[in-house]
Amino acid sequence: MTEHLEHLRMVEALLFAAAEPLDEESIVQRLPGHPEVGPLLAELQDMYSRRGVNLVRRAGKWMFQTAPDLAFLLQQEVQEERRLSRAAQETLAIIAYHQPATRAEIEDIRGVTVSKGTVDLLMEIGWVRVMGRRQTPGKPVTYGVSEQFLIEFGLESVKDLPGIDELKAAGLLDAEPPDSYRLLPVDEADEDTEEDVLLPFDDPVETGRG
Amino acid sequence: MTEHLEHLRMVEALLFAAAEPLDEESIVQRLPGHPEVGPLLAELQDMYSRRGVNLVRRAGKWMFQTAPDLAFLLQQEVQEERRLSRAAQETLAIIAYHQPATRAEIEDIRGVTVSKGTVDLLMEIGWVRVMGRRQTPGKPVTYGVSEQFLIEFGLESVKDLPGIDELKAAGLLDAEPPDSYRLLPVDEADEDTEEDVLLPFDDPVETGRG
Amino acid sequence: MSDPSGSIISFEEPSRPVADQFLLNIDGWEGPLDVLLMLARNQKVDLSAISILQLAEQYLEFIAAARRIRLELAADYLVMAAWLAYLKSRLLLPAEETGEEPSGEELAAHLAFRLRRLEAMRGRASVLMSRHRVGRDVFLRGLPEGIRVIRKSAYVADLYGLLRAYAAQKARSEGNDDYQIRRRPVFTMEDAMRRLERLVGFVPDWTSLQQFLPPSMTDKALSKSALASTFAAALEYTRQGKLELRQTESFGPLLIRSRVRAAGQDE
Repeated sequence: MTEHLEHLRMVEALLFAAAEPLDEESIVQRLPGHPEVGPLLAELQDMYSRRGVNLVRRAGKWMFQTAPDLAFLLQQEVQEERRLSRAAQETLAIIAYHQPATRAEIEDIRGVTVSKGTVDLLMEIGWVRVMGRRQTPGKPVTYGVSEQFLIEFGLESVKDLPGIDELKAAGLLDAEPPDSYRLLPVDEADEDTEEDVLLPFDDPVETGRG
Repeated sequence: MTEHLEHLRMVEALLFAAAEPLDEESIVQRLPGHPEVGPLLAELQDMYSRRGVNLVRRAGKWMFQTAPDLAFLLQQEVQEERRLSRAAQETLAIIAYHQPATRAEIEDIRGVTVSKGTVDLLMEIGWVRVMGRRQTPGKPVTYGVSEQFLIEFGLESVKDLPGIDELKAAGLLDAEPPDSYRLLPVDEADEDTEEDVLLPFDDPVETGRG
Repeated sequence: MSDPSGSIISFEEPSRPVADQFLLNIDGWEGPLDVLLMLARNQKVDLSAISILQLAEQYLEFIAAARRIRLELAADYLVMAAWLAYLKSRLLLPAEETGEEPSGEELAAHLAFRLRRLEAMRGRASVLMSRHRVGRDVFLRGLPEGIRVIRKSAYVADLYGLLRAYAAQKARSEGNDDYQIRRRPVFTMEDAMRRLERLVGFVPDWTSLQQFLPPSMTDKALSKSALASTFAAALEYTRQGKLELRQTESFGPLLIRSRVRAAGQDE
């Protein structure tokens, strides 16, 4: 009886570790004393039939396999929150403010080429839609924001978007240079970079606002 | 009760299916209702403790592996393992027990230069990783063992390294001998030379000669 | 003495078998500490009860034997030998009252500590290596189905971010005109060359470079610039052989003098 249990353990371990399904002959060959494995396999199959893992026979070979009813566990959908890139945010903002806007117009405003992927992404998210075609040479597609955009951003219509003056009043559009300029006031730079005085061409830019 | 059994099945299925050890949080996240998995794992561990496959905890994560006593059955498939040199074995042990350890500390313990290849080899195998930098002059890189090391060597964490508590208590994991360090245990030293307890040449070692 | 090529056995004294039996295999040693550990093990099983003095003697004997049969010994073996010879003298001589250096006992205790630590690590290494190892003794599932994670990205954005982006974009495209690059007051290299040139011939003695800066430099940045360009100019004239330049200490004053005058000759 103990030997029987030992054999069960062995078959279990062999099947677990095997990199491919095993036929009965290879199992027999590996077991000390080469016992008959048919009954062992049948017993294991029964034991595991109600478990999370089942012993199954496929094309005459044996293998462990996750119970079919639990397959859903093995797939997990993960929702990842991702922030829009700055390019995508700006493109979206320009489309909202200037719609209908062609790609060329967006590029003109941004001063940078707008990658196709950026507009595609915004359309895939569902915030941007094709509005029509501009009746100019080449008949370029024009883009606008979607209803979903308005809902998600809490707007009745794009007319509700604050104007330039309002942006200024809200402090969003002030004369502060954008971060990307990394400007330092000259006096501050002097204190920070005592050693760099020798390099006059490393001069920071002065803000010219009144 | 049925739900409990279902949860057991699910944990079983997840751990069987996973290509690598799973931490409890990942298991919880995948189970419907996110039940507490500690008791489920303990129950499964017990259930499988006498089987050909065991549920074990390694590096704080859970995995199934074949029972150690069945190694003989499975080893025939394994190709000859590359034997580590003694230098590499010692370096590995030193890194494991002294981590984070710098190369200089390893060399201090071994009393010999550690060839770059030795640490590189251990890193290539995946047992050793760079942990950070010591905040001392030169900011040397420190090494420690990897999760893979813990998994492959059957350890729950570095705290479970065999004998680590004794070594620590004996001061043998320190850089310097502890203050209380005495070359000779007091009782072995000559009783009439209290002053000279430390003197090694008082050692009655010659008496041990045959 | 002239022919030490006799076999190893020739110096094998029955009372001191320790050193010799290891010599045959000198390549097998992992450094001097390894040799010491083996000698110590031979002395006693319990490393806490070894005699360091005896160990030092055995090691020195080992080295001497190795040299007698002209074995090439790596430098660290010899360094250890020198250190042990020193240790031996410290242990044998009465302790001096210097107080500065560690006593012989302390040195011996430290060596014993290192030996025990090395032995402990060596023991742990073999314990580690004999553990049931995944892939060697125990095995993971050969056919894992794997757990698939399907990642879905949900983009988050809000009106505020949108407005900021638009404003930043506006500021960038329309605000450029507001920024001007300020011209910083600079005492140019050319200015410094010209200024120094007029003075170089008239510096008989070592004089601080500071003396040659243009006067009335109230602007801090401008005076730094002047120092830099004057220094560069001084280097240039030094290169041309018109000046000598020296600095007697780190961050000390830079001193110059005319080379022509100093040499007392003219070309």
